[in-house]
Amino acid sequence: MDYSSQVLRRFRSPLRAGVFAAEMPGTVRGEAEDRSLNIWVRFHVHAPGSRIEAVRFEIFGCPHAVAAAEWVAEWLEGREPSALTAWDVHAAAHALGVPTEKLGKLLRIEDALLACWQELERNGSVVDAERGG
Amino acid sequence: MDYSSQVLRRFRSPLRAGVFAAEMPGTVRGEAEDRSLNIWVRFHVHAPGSRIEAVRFEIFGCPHAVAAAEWVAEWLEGREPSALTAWDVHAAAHALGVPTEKLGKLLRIEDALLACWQELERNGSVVDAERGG
Amino acid sequence: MTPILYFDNAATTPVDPRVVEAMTACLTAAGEFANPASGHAPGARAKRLVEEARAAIGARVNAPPERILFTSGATEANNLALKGALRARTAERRHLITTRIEHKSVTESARALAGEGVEVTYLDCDAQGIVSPDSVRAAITDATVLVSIMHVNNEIGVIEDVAEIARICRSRGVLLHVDAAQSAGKIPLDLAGWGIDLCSLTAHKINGPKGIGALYVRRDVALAPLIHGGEPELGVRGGTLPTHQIAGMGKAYELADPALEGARLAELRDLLWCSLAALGGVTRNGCPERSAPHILNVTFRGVDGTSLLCALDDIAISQGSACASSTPEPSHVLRSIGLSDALAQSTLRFGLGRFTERADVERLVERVGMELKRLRTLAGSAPVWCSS
Amino acid sequence: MTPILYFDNAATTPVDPRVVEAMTACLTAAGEFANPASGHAPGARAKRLVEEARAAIGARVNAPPERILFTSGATEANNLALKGALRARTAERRHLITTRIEHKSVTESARALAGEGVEVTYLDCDAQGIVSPDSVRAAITDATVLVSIMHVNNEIGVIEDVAEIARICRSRGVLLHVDAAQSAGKIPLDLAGWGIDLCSLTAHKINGPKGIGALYVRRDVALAPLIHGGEPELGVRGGTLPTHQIAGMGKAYELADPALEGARLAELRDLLWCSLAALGGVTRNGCPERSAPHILNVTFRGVDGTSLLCALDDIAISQGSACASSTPEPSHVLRSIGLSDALAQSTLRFGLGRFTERADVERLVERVGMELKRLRTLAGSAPVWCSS
Ligand SMILES: Cc1ncc(COP(=O)(O)O)c(C=O)c1O
Ligand SMILES: Cc1ncc(COP(=O)(O)O)c(C=O)c1O
Repeated sequence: MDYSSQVLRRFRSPLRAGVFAAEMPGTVRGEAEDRSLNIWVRFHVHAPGSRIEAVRFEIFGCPHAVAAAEWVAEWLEGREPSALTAWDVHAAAHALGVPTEKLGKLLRIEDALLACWQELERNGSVVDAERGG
Repeated sequence: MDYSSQVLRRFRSPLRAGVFAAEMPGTVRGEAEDRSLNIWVRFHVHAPGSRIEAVRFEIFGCPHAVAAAEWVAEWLEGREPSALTAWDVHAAAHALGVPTEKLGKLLRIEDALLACWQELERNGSVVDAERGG
Repeated sequence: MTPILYFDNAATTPVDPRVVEAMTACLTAAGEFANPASGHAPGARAKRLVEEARAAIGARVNAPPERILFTSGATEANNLALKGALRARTAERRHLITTRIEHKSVTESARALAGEGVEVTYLDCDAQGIVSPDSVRAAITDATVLVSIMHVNNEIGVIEDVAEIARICRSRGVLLHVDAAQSAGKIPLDLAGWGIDLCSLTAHKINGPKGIGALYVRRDVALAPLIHGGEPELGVRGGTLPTHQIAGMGKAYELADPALEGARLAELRDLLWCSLAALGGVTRNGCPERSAPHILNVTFRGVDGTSLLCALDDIAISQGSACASSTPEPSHVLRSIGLSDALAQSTLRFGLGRFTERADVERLVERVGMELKRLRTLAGSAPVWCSS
Repeated sequence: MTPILYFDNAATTPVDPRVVEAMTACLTAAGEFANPASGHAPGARAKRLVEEARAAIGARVNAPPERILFTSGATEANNLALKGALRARTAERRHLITTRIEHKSVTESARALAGEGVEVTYLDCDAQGIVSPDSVRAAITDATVLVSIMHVNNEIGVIEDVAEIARICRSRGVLLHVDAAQSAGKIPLDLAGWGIDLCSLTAHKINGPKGIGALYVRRDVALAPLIHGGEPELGVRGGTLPTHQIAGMGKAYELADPALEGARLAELRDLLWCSLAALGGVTRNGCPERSAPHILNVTFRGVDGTSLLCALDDIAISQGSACASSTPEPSHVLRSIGLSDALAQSTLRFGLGRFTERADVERLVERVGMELKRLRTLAGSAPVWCSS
């Protein structure tokens, strides 16, 4: 299996992999999995206000999945929480050179992000953010 | 095709190959052939008295045939003319290491010798020889 | 970048320099390059080298040299054994028995024969990878022509009891074909003694060249040819004999020493296993008491196999069987011994060889330990299915 | 004893040192010995070498590299082309057209197919060894699946008009297979341009290694596999790719230069023929205007061929086809051009090659002249049938 340098770099040093050291307010978690695709991913999104300040993730999956998670985590930081619903899977797949047969795994990553978004909405922090902004 | 040293030596230097330089009394010729076996052979036997004094032969055939002709020519010299009827083909084949599928060629050589013998009988030289002895 | 650590000797092995020497002696104008089928002196000399190689191979596997025919490898030998034996029988009902853990060259040949009306029975192995001789006995019918089973499995290294299976086949008048691609030269193989009818061999698994192999065909075993041509080997395999390849295979078989080399490899393999076991969350696949010395198949729980493989890209190893490396679908062998697709997916095969040193094993363990830890941390609190 | 003069380059050729270099670079632990099917870095490097060789071969015969599949030689390629194409058709009536002067690997494959119910037509050649395209046109029926004809005949060196035959096959929707074992690299071969569907190649006739060849398969040409296995080439040929053999074949095809080398060989061949002709009682077989540069087939009247061959045992030449050297029965090709068994028997084939020098030709002529004279003297006044 050949991996693009884009994938290898992120797979080898996924700066945002892991969890936050301490429980912080304004932090939500969202996960998704697909056993048949051998992937499980959980994001930790710290968005206390109108911006996503930091993202962490835990992941069980192939190098493409790890790289994609790192990629989106990086992309999310500094964006508005609504970005959680706006990730362009196909653009990422293209940029990373992820083979189409692996798109399914990236879609699980998208699911995990959406789970984070719903969690934010549920505990109202998004609204707060809007107001605060 | 592998040939025994016995065959190669006689094939390379068949000392008795050829014809007598001059027409000599007491000399007979006998030949035989088999087109399917690709062989033609003619013997020249010089037996003016009770002994075969010299033998020459012409041959078109494979190395085994050439070697066998040389072998029998050598064997005949010094023997009584009746030896022309007494050549042991199988012994020769064995000594030379001639494969059995080539025995047919040696039998043509035997035929040529018998032709010489009949020729000797016909022109009476055999009888003279007997008397002379 | 530090040189790659090569631990894929079950996929193929580097050619031994002494074998290279034997090969290069048959290539150029200065050597025995002639066609062994030619009648002239150079041809005869080339033929002698071919016969010497045949003798060396026969000696190693205890088979009469004149019953060994050269092929382009064990793949062709397996094809010839199965198709040749079955197609040589004109009988109405024809039955072939093989297993679910064979090399693709056997299973695909069996499938092709099924398409020709041959009835094929696929035997299962147990969780240890062992095919019980009793299951063979039970599967034999009056229509059975051939039983085909591998001696050493190329993925998990399990040694099947072909001697016992040979006894059973003999007693039932059924032919036995053994795929010995992974066993010949590595562990004892006694073709004549065990009464094996057909046996596939290859050179490149024991430091010989790729692209050359052989099929042992016991006297009176009839085979329909697969490749027709002039002056066929044993009347069934045409084609110009590649002197250098054959001489190389002969040398490789002459050099291979199951007793000495086997012991050395087994020791390294055990060192590797003990060290990996110490990392935790790893399981060894295939019966440890009945495994070839050069193969170790390990499942690493809690990591994705593809990621582990990628993280270890400074080491040549394979996930599942190397022959099927580029095809991602999980190994049929690992499925047969009961591994879930997820576990099969996080399973690696380590292949040891003549040039594997103790220091290599130590470095391998160090690297695996490091990446395993990193990836398990990455997986954080992943659900239990990721580790089962 | 003075070293043997090698004039049997149509049987096989010495491997070019530059090819040996390419081969040995893929053997030992220091080289690209890995399995090209392996996913790791060494495997990927080996695969690259395989693809480079494929490209070099494709370039030489003007064929898209990805349509070239490697085999164990032209024998296997011929078997795969004929059996693969005919078995891929399930039609009731299947018809195969070939000629009486093909290599045994083609004729024996055709016979095997006849045994499977395939109708086979064997075309004759004329006294010059040429198969007329019209005879091909006339033989094609609605049931015809494939026409198989060799480009250059291995015994008499005649070049068949495969370009014209390809046009005919195309116009009738029939597949054309060309056995180019003796032509590739020796004379121009334009697979794509001529519209050939299947073409067999080999390496050892152009200073490459024995035991490696290839089959070109035009896009959309369906073949039933001959050798099943994992990750088959073009989906039809299983087995581990022998990197060193393939790299060697690639190098051989890269080095072969029909324009330059062909001209040089043709000049030597003409020198040889003129000198032999001067000895008298000799005739050249095969159309002189349409013959490959490396083969000269001559009948020597008034001598037994076996004796001439034995007398010339310091020279490597062959009587009839080398592939059939140990079988004494007269060549089917020489019979086809009308030679009597006796004349066929006293016919020798001279094969020239890259390492044949002018001085070698001169020494050859001297030796032949000497032995011819000696044997003709030995035959004395032999009857005329010995010379006709
Ligand atoms: C068990 C087994 N059988 C057959 C083969 C095929 O052998 P070869 O590569 O010589 O075709 C292999 C290895 O590829 C193997 O491991
Ligand atoms: C015309 C022709 N076809 C096929 C072959 C067989 O090729 P290989 O020796 O590569 O099997 C040869 C030579 O042996 C040949 O001359």
